Amino acid sequence: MGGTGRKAAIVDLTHSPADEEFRAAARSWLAAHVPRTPLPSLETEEGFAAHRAWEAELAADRWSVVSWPERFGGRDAGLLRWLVFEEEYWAAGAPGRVGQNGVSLLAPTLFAYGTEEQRARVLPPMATGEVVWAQAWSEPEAGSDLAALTSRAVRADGGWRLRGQKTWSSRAAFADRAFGLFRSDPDAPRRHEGLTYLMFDLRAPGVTVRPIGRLDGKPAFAELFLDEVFVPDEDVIGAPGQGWRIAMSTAGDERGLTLRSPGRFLASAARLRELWRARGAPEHARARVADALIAARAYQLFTYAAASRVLDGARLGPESSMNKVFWSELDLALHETALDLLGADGELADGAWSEGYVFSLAGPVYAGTNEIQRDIVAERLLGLPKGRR
Amino acid sequence: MGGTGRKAAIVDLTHSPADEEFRAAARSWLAAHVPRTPLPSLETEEGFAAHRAWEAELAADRWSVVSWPERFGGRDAGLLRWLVFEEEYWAAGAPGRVGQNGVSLLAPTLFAYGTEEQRARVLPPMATGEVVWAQAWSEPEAGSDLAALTSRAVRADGGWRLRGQKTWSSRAAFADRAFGLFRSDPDAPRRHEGLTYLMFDLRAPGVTVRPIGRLDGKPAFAELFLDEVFVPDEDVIGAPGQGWRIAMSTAGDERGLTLRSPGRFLASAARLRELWRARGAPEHARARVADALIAARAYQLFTYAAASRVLDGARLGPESSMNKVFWSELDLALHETALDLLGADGELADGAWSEGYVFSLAGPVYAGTNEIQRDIVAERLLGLPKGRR
Amino acid sequence: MLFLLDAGQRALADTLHAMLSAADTPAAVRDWSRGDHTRGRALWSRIAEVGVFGLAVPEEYGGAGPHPVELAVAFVELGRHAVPGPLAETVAAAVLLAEPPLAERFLPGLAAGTDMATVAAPGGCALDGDAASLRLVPAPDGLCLSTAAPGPVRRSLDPARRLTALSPAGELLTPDAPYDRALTWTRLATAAQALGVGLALLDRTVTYVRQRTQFGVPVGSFQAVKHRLADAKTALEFARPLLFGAAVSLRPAEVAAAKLTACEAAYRTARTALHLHGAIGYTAEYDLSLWLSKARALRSAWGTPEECRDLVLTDGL
Amino acid sequence: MLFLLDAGQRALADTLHAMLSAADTPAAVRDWSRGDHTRGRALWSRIAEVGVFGLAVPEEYGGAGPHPVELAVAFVELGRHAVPGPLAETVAAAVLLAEPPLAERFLPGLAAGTDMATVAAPGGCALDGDAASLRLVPAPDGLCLSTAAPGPVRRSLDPARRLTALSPAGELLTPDAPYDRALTWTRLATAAQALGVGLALLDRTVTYVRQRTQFGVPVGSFQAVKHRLADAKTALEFARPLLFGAAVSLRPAEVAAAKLTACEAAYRTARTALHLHGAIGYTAEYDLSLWLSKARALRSAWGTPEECRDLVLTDGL
Repeated sequence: MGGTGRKAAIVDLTHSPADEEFRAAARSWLAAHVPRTPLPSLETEEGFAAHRAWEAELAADRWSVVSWPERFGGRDAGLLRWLVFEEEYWAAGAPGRVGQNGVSLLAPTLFAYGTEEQRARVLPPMATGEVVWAQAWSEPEAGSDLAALTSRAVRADGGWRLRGQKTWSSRAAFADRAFGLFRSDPDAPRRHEGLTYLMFDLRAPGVTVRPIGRLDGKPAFAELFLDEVFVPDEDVIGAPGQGWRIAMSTAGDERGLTLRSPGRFLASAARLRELWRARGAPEHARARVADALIAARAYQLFTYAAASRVLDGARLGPESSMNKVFWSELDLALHETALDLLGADGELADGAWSEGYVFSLAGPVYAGTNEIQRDIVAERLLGLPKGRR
Repeated sequence: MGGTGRKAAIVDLTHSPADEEFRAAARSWLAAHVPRTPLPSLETEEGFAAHRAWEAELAADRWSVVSWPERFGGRDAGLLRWLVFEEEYWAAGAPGRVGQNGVSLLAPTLFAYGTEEQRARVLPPMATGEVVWAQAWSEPEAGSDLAALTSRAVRADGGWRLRGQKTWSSRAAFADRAFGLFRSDPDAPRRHEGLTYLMFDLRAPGVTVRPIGRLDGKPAFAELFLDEVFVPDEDVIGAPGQGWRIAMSTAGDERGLTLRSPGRFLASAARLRELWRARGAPEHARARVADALIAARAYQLFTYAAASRVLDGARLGPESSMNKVFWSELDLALHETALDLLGADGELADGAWSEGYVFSLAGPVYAGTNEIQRDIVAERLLGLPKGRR
Repeated sequence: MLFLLDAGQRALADTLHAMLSAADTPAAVRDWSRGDHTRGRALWSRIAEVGVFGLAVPEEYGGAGPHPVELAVAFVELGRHAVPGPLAETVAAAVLLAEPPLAERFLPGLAAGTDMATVAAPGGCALDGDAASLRLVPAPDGLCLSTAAPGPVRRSLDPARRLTALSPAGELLTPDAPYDRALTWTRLATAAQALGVGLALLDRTVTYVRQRTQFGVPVGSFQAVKHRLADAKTALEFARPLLFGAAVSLRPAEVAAAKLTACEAAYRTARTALHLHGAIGYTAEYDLSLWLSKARALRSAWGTPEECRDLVLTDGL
Repeated sequence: MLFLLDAGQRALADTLHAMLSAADTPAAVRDWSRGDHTRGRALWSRIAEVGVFGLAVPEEYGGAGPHPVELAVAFVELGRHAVPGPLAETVAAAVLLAEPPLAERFLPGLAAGTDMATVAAPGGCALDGDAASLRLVPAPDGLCLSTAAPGPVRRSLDPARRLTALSPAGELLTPDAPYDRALTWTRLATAAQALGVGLALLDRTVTYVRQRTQFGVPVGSFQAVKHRLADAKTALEFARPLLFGAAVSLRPAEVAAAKLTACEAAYRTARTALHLHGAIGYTAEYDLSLWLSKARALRSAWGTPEECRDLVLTDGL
């Protein structure tokens, strides 16, 4: 019989000795540096500053962007090593990442479409937290339907002038710069065309930032009003008019491997089990705790399989939509179970799980609603007819 | 303040003394007559005969069709008394009703649209089980989309000739007669028009009945092949061409109050609690057992409220679609919980719950799929835009 | 047997709905969340004028009750308008203090709305201890009227619910109060309030998805959206008869079943409402948030889902 | 670390898939359900020729194993084709009998497919006792080879699963067999089989809703239909890495997690498949039924969901 007369050589979940060494190094650094008491909430001015300082501390020992090239502050860690780092990072109870918009959305775009000049200029201060990035995708009339954007970029001498309004700009209340899509050619024949991908300064003349409080009142995002904001040509990513294609590849990353690492959910599931035990292991939550542990493990192994396919030369396509649905529902289930375990105390806003709960509520909505993801799974993975919803 | 300065007079869940007397009479009759060992499955030839005999036994003491007028074998029981009867009937563990297609679908149609001659001829033998009716709605290309029917009724001397094919005709493997819609005017401008509601004999020349086994192999329904089957004019219900309107009112009944009485689910939920206790009250099923008890009670009270509105002069409209979704999901949940309580024995086909489980699987599909019901709730109760699915 | 609200009960609902719609209740909620109780107290007085707090108080003490069905009718409206304050707790107090001589002393003020009461939950916090004029603490030696200042306010996920620890230091009112009966009434009021919260969330979401367009069509024309809202509607409509059935019988297991079902339906509706509104629903400044966060908080207040289920299994329905 | 099937493993799947597709497996299943084992045995021999039963048997006893990953690969295909017979039970037997001197006596016949084995479940029935040539009974004093005639066949909700009581009367093979290890392998095989069942149900349903029209359009163009199938796809694709991860580690908790997850995904897919097929899916004569009923039966075979969860919570993942 073909291929079974030998030990399985490729289905292998053992990390290489070098990767295990890397894991050990990360673990010992984190053990020495992770703050013993949690930082104040990232969505407050004080907490934002504390998280920015934490990024600098990470960066000082080159732990802030491990997957980047060394010349930009990283460790050239491959996909698997990045997964290992994330497992250790979250298991150590380390703080949330204030630089995530930049690191997981903008940086991959710069690596793929930016110039070397842009990378050298933008990436190192991103790695240290010196410049924190906000995203500026959505507009009041363009949420899930990004192609409906109307904010303009108008050609000007040596650059562009932005006008219009962005909203749901996460981190923008306290961040330094932002990136997004602007309509540079309103006469383009199709609405996906004529969009340009730009970076701009949140403190530039003409920018007004209006913080928006999320459910718990914290200014987790903001509206941006842009009134003739000048952006030099050097801050355009890729060719003008190519913004949609460039952003879609970034959106793929957002949904895909790099937005929500399995390490987060493994750590949350382990904390949930601890909470369950601490509350006397109540029977009513037994199944949900077990299912959370299993789902976190499934997500980890699914991600390892996807990473292995990438290493094997494949590109990840619409399967990222399954990821998005899976992790967002898992995150919500984890936090709802935790609040239920807390009983009447579950409503207290200062509890260890409440901020995560509020955050998890947004999961099914952002980065493409789960409805859109299910449409993609049905149409592109299963081949069901398109277009009717 | 308006209306609160007195004892609540109308929100009243106490049955009248007369209704309680009726309940007691039903209970004592059932206690004396319900077979001690369950009858063989209704979906077998032997079981069908046994259930037909049971209908005769019920009818002998006028318990088979309590809501009908006395002259047709009933007790003129109003809606509330019918609900009381059903509670007692199922609580007593009495057999399934072989005459249900006729009693709950055809009879209301005859009361609303039939002639007195038709009622006098058709109803009494229906009440005794002497004539058991099958329904003949669906066709191979018209399942949920009943308006797509193509079986023909062609005008003939003194009546009509049927040709075409029906399918999923429940009870037809062993029943005597059937009722359904046939296209009498294929040139009608819209496909809902030109349909006629007819009754016909399953043993008439030209009728071929091919039983279809359901998942467990039992012939719970049949295909009907109709080759120039003569139907006299006296077996047309309402005016020719009015079949759609007539059938829709019957379909409303099917989904609404009369298809699945709360008594069934109250009895099933009570049996489920007994099973749970008998298995040692395992914690893993606690929530599901409690939820089944609560849902059965909710369904009972929802039905009492609906019946009260009817008694108050209202007509039940699209709210019946909520009923259909609710009871079908409750029925499935009840049976799945029971099988889970049985553990590995849950797969045995001869268990007390397995036939009910197989039956419950069909609930979300028949009498209008639950998707169609949700569309109706959304469009007709909530006013959401129609047409896109 | 006629399981229908009568004209007077429907009129009570209509009166409250009209009054609360006209009163800019959302502004009162937002003030309340910041600890400014002025508008909330004014609202409270007007609710008392309609007779709501008298529904749990017998006529001889200035009330019109006990009328649990009317109470449920009224609390559905209070929930529908996200009225702030220790509403269910004031009902609890009226039941706890229903025996003479406490009744003479406390009930008239509660019925008239001049007193606002809160009750400390077992081992937990009391709602709006900073606003209540009567702060009751069930303690081992009896029911105490707390005269010490309430503890600092702890925020709930619902900013309008301001939780404080209460000290039993003060006056021992009675060694034995009818705790079980009070819990039943409190749960009934909470169930009604939750149903109202769910109904408001559904209404607002239906309105939103009819006008909000994406991909060139109303969001409400997508089948996935329709079906989620149909499920919310069904869950709420099946909670409603459980609520009124429980009000009629006042059996603890029935009330627990209604509390569980109404709260679950409201919470599921909140999840749906949040999801279908997208990002705007997730903001504190948009009024939807007033109901969203309350749905979660009511779910665990005065009886978690598991406590309610246990009662159903123990006592039967 | 590379978590990918290799070319040989993929070829094993392809070989089995091609062979079983060509073999009119549904006819063999239907015969088997009636107690006619002729075609089923022929199929069994061909599966043995591909080496499937040797994957749990070491080379010295005529096998090629142990190769749990390849076993999982193969059992996915057996499930995908609804192959009848005591498949997981034959794997169980190979593990139970893996020590000399029993190994010499029994393993070559199992690896070669000349023996078909069944094992009585604790306190329960044995699958296909009427077809198996080796009937093993774990009894208090040890593992017995039952030589008494099996009891009468009890039908399962899956007609192809013919259950019989077994008497331990016969030969005591060993006082102590590796029951835990055998259970782990059996669960792994069952998990793989369930995943295959789920994948087949999904494939067939996708095909059906693409061609079936209602209201003038393919049923598969309705968003509610799409989303149910997307959920089924997602559930199955997340069960897959758990299965292969469990095959690599063979840790009992990981295998239990894979068993639970694959079986739940398959059962949810069965419910979706049945629902989206409408009435035709509900008929025994339509082939979909062969997988539908198996999804339910596998869910409780060799470990209920609760037993699996308990192991996850006790041993950790």
